[in-house]
Amino acid sequence: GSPQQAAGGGSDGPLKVGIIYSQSGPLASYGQQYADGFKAGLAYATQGTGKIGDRTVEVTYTDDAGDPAKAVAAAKDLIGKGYKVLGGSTGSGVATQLAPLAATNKVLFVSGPAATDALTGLNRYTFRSGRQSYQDVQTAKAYLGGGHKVLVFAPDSAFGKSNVEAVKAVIGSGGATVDSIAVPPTATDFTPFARQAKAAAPDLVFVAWAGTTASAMWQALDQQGVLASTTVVTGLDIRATWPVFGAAGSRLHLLAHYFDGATDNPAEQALAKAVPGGKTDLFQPDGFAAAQMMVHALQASGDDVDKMIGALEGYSFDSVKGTLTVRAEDHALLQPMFQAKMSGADTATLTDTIGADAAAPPAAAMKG
Amino acid sequence: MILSVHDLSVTLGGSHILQGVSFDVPPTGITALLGRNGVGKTTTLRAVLGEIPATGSVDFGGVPALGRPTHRLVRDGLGYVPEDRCVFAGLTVAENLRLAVRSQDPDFRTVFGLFPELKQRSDQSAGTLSGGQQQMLALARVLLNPQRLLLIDEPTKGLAPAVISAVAAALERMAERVPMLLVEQNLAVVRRLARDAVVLAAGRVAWHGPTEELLGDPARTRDLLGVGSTVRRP
Amino acid sequence: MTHPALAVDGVSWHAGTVPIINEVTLTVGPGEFVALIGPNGAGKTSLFNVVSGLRRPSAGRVLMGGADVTRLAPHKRARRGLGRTFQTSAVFGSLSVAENVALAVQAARGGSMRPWRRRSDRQIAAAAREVLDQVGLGELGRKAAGSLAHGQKRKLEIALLLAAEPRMLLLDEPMAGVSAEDVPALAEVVRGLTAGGRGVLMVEHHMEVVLDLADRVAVLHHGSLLGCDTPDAVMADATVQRAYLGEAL
Amino acid sequence: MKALIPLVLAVALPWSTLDIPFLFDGPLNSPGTLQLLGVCLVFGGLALGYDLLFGHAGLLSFGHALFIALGAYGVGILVNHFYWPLWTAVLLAVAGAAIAAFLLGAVALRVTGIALAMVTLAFAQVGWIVVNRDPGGLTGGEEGLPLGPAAVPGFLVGVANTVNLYWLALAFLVVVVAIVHGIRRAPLGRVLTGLRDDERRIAVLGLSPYRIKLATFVLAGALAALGGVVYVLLTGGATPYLASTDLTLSLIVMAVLGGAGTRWGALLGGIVYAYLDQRLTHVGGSLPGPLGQPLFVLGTLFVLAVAFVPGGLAGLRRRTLSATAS
Amino acid sequence: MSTVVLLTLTGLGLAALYFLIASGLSLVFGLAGVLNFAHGLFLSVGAYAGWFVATHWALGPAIPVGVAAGAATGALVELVVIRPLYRRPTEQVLATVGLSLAGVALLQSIWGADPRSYPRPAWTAHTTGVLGAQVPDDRFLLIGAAVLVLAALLAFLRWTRYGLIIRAGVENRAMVSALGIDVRAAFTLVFTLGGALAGAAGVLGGMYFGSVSPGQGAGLLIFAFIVVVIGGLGSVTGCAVAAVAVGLLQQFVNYYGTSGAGDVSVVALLAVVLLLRPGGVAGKVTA
Ligand SMILES: Nc1ncnc2c1ncn2[C@@H]1O[C@H](COP(=O)(O)OP(=O)(O)OP(=O)(O)O)[C@@H](O)[C@H]1O
Ligand SMILES: Nc1ncnc2c1ncn2[C@@H]1O[C@H](COP(=O)(O)OP(=O)(O)OP(=O)(O)O)[C@@H](O)[C@H]1O
Ligand SMILES: [Mg+2]
Ligand SMILES: [Mg+2]
Repeated sequence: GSPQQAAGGGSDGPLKVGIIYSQSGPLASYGQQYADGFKAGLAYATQGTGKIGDRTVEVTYTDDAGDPAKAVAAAKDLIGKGYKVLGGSTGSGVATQLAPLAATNKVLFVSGPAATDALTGLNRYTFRSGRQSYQDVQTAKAYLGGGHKVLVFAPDSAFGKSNVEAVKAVIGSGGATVDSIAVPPTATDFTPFARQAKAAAPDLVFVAWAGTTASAMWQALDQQGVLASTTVVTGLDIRATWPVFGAAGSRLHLLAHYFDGATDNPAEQALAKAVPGGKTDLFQPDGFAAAQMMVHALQASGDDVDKMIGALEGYSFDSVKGTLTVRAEDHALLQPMFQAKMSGADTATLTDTIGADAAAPPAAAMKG
Repeated sequence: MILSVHDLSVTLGGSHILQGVSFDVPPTGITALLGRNGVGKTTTLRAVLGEIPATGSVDFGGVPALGRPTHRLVRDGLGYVPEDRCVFAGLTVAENLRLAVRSQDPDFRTVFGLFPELKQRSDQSAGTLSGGQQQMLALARVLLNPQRLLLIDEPTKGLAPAVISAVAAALERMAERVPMLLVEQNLAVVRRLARDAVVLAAGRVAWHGPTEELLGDPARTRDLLGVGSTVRRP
Repeated sequence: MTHPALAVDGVSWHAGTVPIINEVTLTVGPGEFVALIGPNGAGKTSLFNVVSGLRRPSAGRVLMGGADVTRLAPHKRARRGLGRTFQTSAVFGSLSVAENVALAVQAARGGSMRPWRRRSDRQIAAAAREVLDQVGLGELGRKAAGSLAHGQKRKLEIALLLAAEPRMLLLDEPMAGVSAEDVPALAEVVRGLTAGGRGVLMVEHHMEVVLDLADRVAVLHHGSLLGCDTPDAVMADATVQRAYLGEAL
Repeated sequence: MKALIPLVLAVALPWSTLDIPFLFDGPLNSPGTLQLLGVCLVFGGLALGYDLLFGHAGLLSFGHALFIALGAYGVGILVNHFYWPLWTAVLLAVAGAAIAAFLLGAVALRVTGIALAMVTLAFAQVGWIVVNRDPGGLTGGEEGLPLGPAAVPGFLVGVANTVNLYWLALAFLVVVVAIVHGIRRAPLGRVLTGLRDDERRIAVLGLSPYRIKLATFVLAGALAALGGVVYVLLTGGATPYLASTDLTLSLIVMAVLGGAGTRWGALLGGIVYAYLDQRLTHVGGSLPGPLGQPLFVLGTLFVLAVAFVPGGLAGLRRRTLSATAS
Repeated sequence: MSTVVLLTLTGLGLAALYFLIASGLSLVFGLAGVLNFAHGLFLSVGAYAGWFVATHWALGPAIPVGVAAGAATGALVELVVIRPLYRRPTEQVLATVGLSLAGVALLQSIWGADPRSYPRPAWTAHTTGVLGAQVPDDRFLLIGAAVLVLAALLAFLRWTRYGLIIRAGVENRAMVSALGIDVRAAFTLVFTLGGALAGAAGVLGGMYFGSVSPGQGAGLLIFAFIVVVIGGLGSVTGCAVAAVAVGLLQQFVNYYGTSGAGDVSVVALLAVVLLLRPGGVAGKVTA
C-alpha cells in the first residue's frame, strides 16, 4: 500500500475551517480576542445559522502557543485531514511560516492580527484580515504636520526594523528625513536611549514598542523631556495595556487599528453584543473580518480553492472598522485607521479617522 | 555499657555487608574494632551514627539510637572521626574548628597542645593541608567538645611514625576521660591502647574479648587477623 | 651511559608565596627502588605533583631518561612512561573495577580516542583480568569501583599503574589503610614493580615496608632533602630519629 | 538486536492506518500524526546527541542550542539568500557548526564545571542576540526564517509528502544512535566515563583530557547542527527558539527525564518530552486552569520525575524489571 | 558632562537592580551550591504578591508582603523539592529548572500573560537635577535598597555561623551532621533568605519597571547569572562589584556604542573574566 493517503473531504459534508492561534503562550490574550471576534463574525455573516447553504461550517480551533513549529504541525494535521480553509496566526512569526505552507498545499489562508508587511503580496493563497505596519505608519504621518525631521524609536528586532522601513517609505518619501534609534529589546534601563532621542531634537518621534518593559520606556522618555519637547506618536495596544502609559498617556498622539468607540455600525454592535463584557477591543475586528471573508469565499465554492481566491480578490464588505476591501493585486486589506487621545488611564477618544485609501499601502506585485 | 549493638544488619548496593553484628562498648577505655579490608568496619560505625540505613538495634547511653538523626546523636555526645578525614577542603583550618564547636567552652588548649601545627596553619584552607595535617584536624574537631563516646576510624592511617606515637599518646590521654570505639589497622597501636577488641569477619563478629587474649596468642591472631602478633618495631 | 629513569634537579615549588619545596635534587636509576620518607607536611606529595606535571616548579628541572620534561603536560609525561598513584585513591567510581583497568590498558596501547570497536579490544579485557589477578582483585572485576572498601581501592590504584606498563613509578603511600593481613602480599606486588628496569619512587610511612623494599631512602624535611642513603644508614641517623621516627610505641 | 524491533516498527509505521484514539488525532499514517512523530524523533536524536556531552562525558554545556541554530539558520540563509542547492547547504552548515564548535570549545573547555556552563551560556547568548537582531535581514529576527519552498526538493514539499520528512527524521535519529552507541561501546566511551569521574586521573594515565573533551564537543556540535537542519525541513523554517537557552534547558530536561548517561534514556526522554509538549498544546485549551498551560504540566511532571524517579525513565524500567524478577 | 553624570547614576541604579536580583541567587548558589533557576519565579511571586496588596489594599505593606511571599516560596521549595534531592546536586538544579517552567505558566494562568501596571509612590516618578542631569528618583530608591541589602548580608555572613555551616554542608553534608549540626534547617534558612531577597527585588523591580508580568523575573535572571558568576560564586561583595561593573558597562556602551553592543559587551566581559579567573573576580586563581 501507499505509506500515506490524504483523506479527501466529501462535497456534501460540513465545511471545515481550521483556526490556528495562541490559546496559551505570551500572546494568549491577543489570541482570545481574535477567537471571540471570529465567533461573532461567523454568526453575523451566516445570520446566526452557522451554515452556508445547507452545509454547516465546522470550525476547529487549535493552539499554537505562539510557536511557529507547532502552528506548522497543526496546519499539516488539518490540511492532511482535508481542510481547505485555514485562519489564525496571532503573531507575525507564525504567519510567515504558515503562508508558504498554504501555498505549497494550495489551501486558503486568512492571516489574523500578525502585522508584518511581508505577508502582503507573498502568494495567491494568503490573505489578511487585520492591518499591516504600513497602515499604522500612514496614520502616524498625519500627525507630522509641517515638520520634516522624524525619529523612529523602536526595538532592534524584526518588528522594529519593519517599522523603520515603513516610516522611511511612507514619511521619508514625502521629503522628511528619517532617523532611528534601535533599542535592544532586552534593555532594562532606557535612559541612554531617551537621552539620545532628546539630543536628536526631532519634530516627531514615532515609537514602536511592545512588551513588558513599555512602562519603564515611557517613563524614561517622559523624564528625559522627550514628551515635553516634541510630538510623540505611538500605536494603541489592547485595553489591558493602557495603564502602562502611566503619566505619559495623555500627552501621546495615538494611532489606532481599533478601539472600543472608534466606530458605530451594525457589525460593531453585533460584535459588542457577542463579546464578554460588551466591550470590544483591538483584535476582535480581525477575527470578525476573517469570518466574513471565509464565509464569502465558501459561498463561492465549498471545495475549490481557486474559486475562493477569485471571490475574495476585490471583495469589499462592511465590517466592524467600516468598509474593508481586499485589493486584488496583492491581497492587502484596505481599511480605515484611527487617531486617538487618552483621557485618564482607561478611556480613549477618537480624534480623527484616516480613510481606507489614505492609509493604503502601495500596491505590490504578487510574489508567488 | 555506653554502646550496645545488637544484630546490626546493613545492605548496600544489593550486597549484605553486615549480617547481624552484636557487641558492647564499655563506658571506659578503648575498644578496638578490627578486621581485614572491606569487612565492614566503617560500615558499622556509619550505621551506628545513623548515616546509612540499618536494621537491628543500637543502644547509646541507654537510649535507642537507630532512626535518630545523626546530628541529635552527636549532640548527645557521640563524636565521630571518619576514615577519609572529611575535613572541609574549602574552609580554612580555623573555620573547620569553629564549625565543630558546640560547647560554651571549647577546649582549644588541649587541641593546640596536641597539634601545634594547626595553630600555625589556622588560615590555610584545609584542602591544601598534607594528609597527616588533615588527620590532625579531623581529630581536633572532636576534641573540642565534651563527648560521651568517640567513634574513630583509622586515625593513624597515613601518619608518620613520630606522629603516630603522638596521636596514640593523645588517644590514650583522651581515653581517660571518654570511651572510644576505635578502628585501627596498626596492631602496635591497638596493643598499646585497646583493652577490648572486636574482630569482624564475613559480616559477623568473629571474636570479642580482651585485646591481650587476642594479640597475646599468636595462633589466634594469625587465625583472625592473618598476621603474626609480633609486630616489628619500626 | 644509561640515564637515570628519573632525575629531579634543583626543583623548588611555592604555593602562592609560601615555599613548600626547596631545591630538591634526587635521581632514581633504572630498576632502582627509592623510598621517600619525611614527616607529614614535608612536601612529599607536592614533589610528586611537580614530577608528574600537575604543578609547575618555580625553579629546577625534571628529567626522564635524560630528556627534560619540565614543561610537558601530565598526559605527555605519562606517555613517556611516568605513572603515579594518589594519596587519596583516585579511581573511576562509575566504571567497574575491570573497566578501570581496561581503560588504563587502552591508554597505554593507544587508540583511546577511537570511536569504534575492534576485535582486538578483547585482548584489552584479557590483559585487564591478568593485572587484576596480580593484585588480588580478580573476583571483584564487575563491582563498581566507587563502592569498593578503602583497601580495595588502594589495590585498584596499583592495578591501574601496572596496566599502563610505565617505566618510572611514583607511589604515594600505597600501604595506607591496607589491612595488616594484606600488607605482605601487596608489598610483594610493589617489590615486583622494579622488574624489567623500572624505577620506583615511593612515599610510605610503613617503615617495615620501606626497610624491606627500598634500595635507598631519601628523607624530606620542611621541603628540603636531608639526604638519600641506604636504609640502615638512614635509620641510624639521629636527625631522622628525632624528626621522623619518634619514640617507640 | 532487541534494539531492532522498535526500528522495524518505526519503519513500518507509515503503512499503518491504525487509529489510536486520545494518543493521536488521526490514523498513524495521517500527515498530522507523522509530523508529530517526526518532531518527536528529531528531539529524541537531539537529546541523545546532547547526552553524549552531558550524561556521558559529564560536560554541562548551556550552549548546545547555538549549534542547533547554526545548522538551522545556516541552511536557511544559504538556501534563501544565496540560493544554494539544499544538500550542499546542509553539508556546509554542518561543517560550519563543527568548526564553530571547535573554536568555541577550544576556548570554553579551558575551564570546567559551572564555569564551563556559564561560558557556553554566554556564547550561546550572543548567538541568540544576533539571531534576534536580524543582521542584514538574514535571520528574520524574532519572526524567524521560513525556508523558501522553491529551494527544497519536491519530495519534501507539501503535506502529502510529510511521510518523507518522517523518514528523514528517523534517519537522523538512526545516525545519532549509531554514533553515540558506537562510541559508548568503543574505547572512547570508556575514556569519557573516566573523564566524568576523575579528570586528573585520566591525565596521569597518559590521555589528554582537553583533546578528548574537545573532540566530543565538536562531534556533539555537528550532530546538533544536523538535527537543526532536519528540524527546519520538518517545520518549514527556523525560529529564534532554536538559539535560545530555553531549548538547551529543554534538552537537559529531556536527558534527565529519560535518564542521563544511559543507553536509551535521553532518546526516550526526548521523544516523550516532545510528544507531551505538542499534545498538551493541542488539547490544552480544553483543560481547566493551569492545566491548560502545557509548560505548567511539563514543568510539574519534570519536577515529579526528578524527585520520584531517579535515573529517569531508564531507571524506572530497570526497577520494574528487577521488581518483577524478584 | 551631564550625560556622563546621568549615565553613571542610572548605571548605578541598574547595578543596584542587578545586585538585588543577584544577591539572593548568589547566596543560594554560593552557600547551598544550587544554581537556582527558580529564582526568577521567586522574584515574580514576590512581585505579584506586592502588586496584589498594593492594588487591593495599600502601597505601604507591598514590600514586606512581597518579601514574605518570596521567603515563603523559597522555604517551601527547599522543603518540598530541594531537600529530598540533597544527595543528587545536579537533580536539584534540574528541579529548579522544572519549577521555573511550571511556575511561570502557573502565574500566567492566574494573572494572564499581559503586564499589569505596578502602583508605586508618586515621588519615584519625579527626577532630581544633579549637575545638569535629570536623574529619576527611583534610582536612588534602588541604590539605597541595594546598599542596605549588601550591609545586611555581610552582617549575616560575618556574625552568624550559618555561612560556615552551609559552605561546609555543600562539601560534605553527612560530615556536618556528624559534627552535631542540623544542616537541613540551615539549608532551609538559606533558601528562605534567598526567596526573601528575591521578593524584595521583585517588588522594587515592579516599581522600577512600572509593570509586572509572569516572565519578568525569568527575563532578568540571565543578567543576574552573569553578575553572580563574574562576582565569584557566592561572594556577596564580589557580586556587588560585578553588578556595578556590569551596570555601568552596559549603560555606557548602550549610549556610546552601536545598538546591541551593551548586551554583547557584558557577555564578553563574562567570558573574559571566566577564562582568566575561572573562580570569578572574588575567586582564587586556580591552576
Ligand atoms: N555504597 C556501597 N555500595 C556497595 N557496596 C559498598 C558500598 N559501600 C561499601 N560497600 C562495600 O561494603 C564492604 C565494607 O566496606 P567498609 O568500608 O565498611 O569496609 P572496612 O572494613 O571499613 O574496610 P577498610 O579497612 O578498607 O576501610 C566493602 O566490601 C565495600 O565494597
Ligand atoms: N596550595 C597550597 N597552599 C598552601 N600550602 C600548601 C599548598 N599545598 C600544599 N601546602 C602545604 O605544603 C606542605 C606539603 O604538603 P604535602 O601534601 O606535599 O605533604 P606530604 O609530605 O605529602 O605530607 P603527608 O605525609 O602528610 O601526606 C604542607 O604543609 C601543606 O600544608
Ligand atoms: Mg574502613
Ligand atoms: Mg602526602
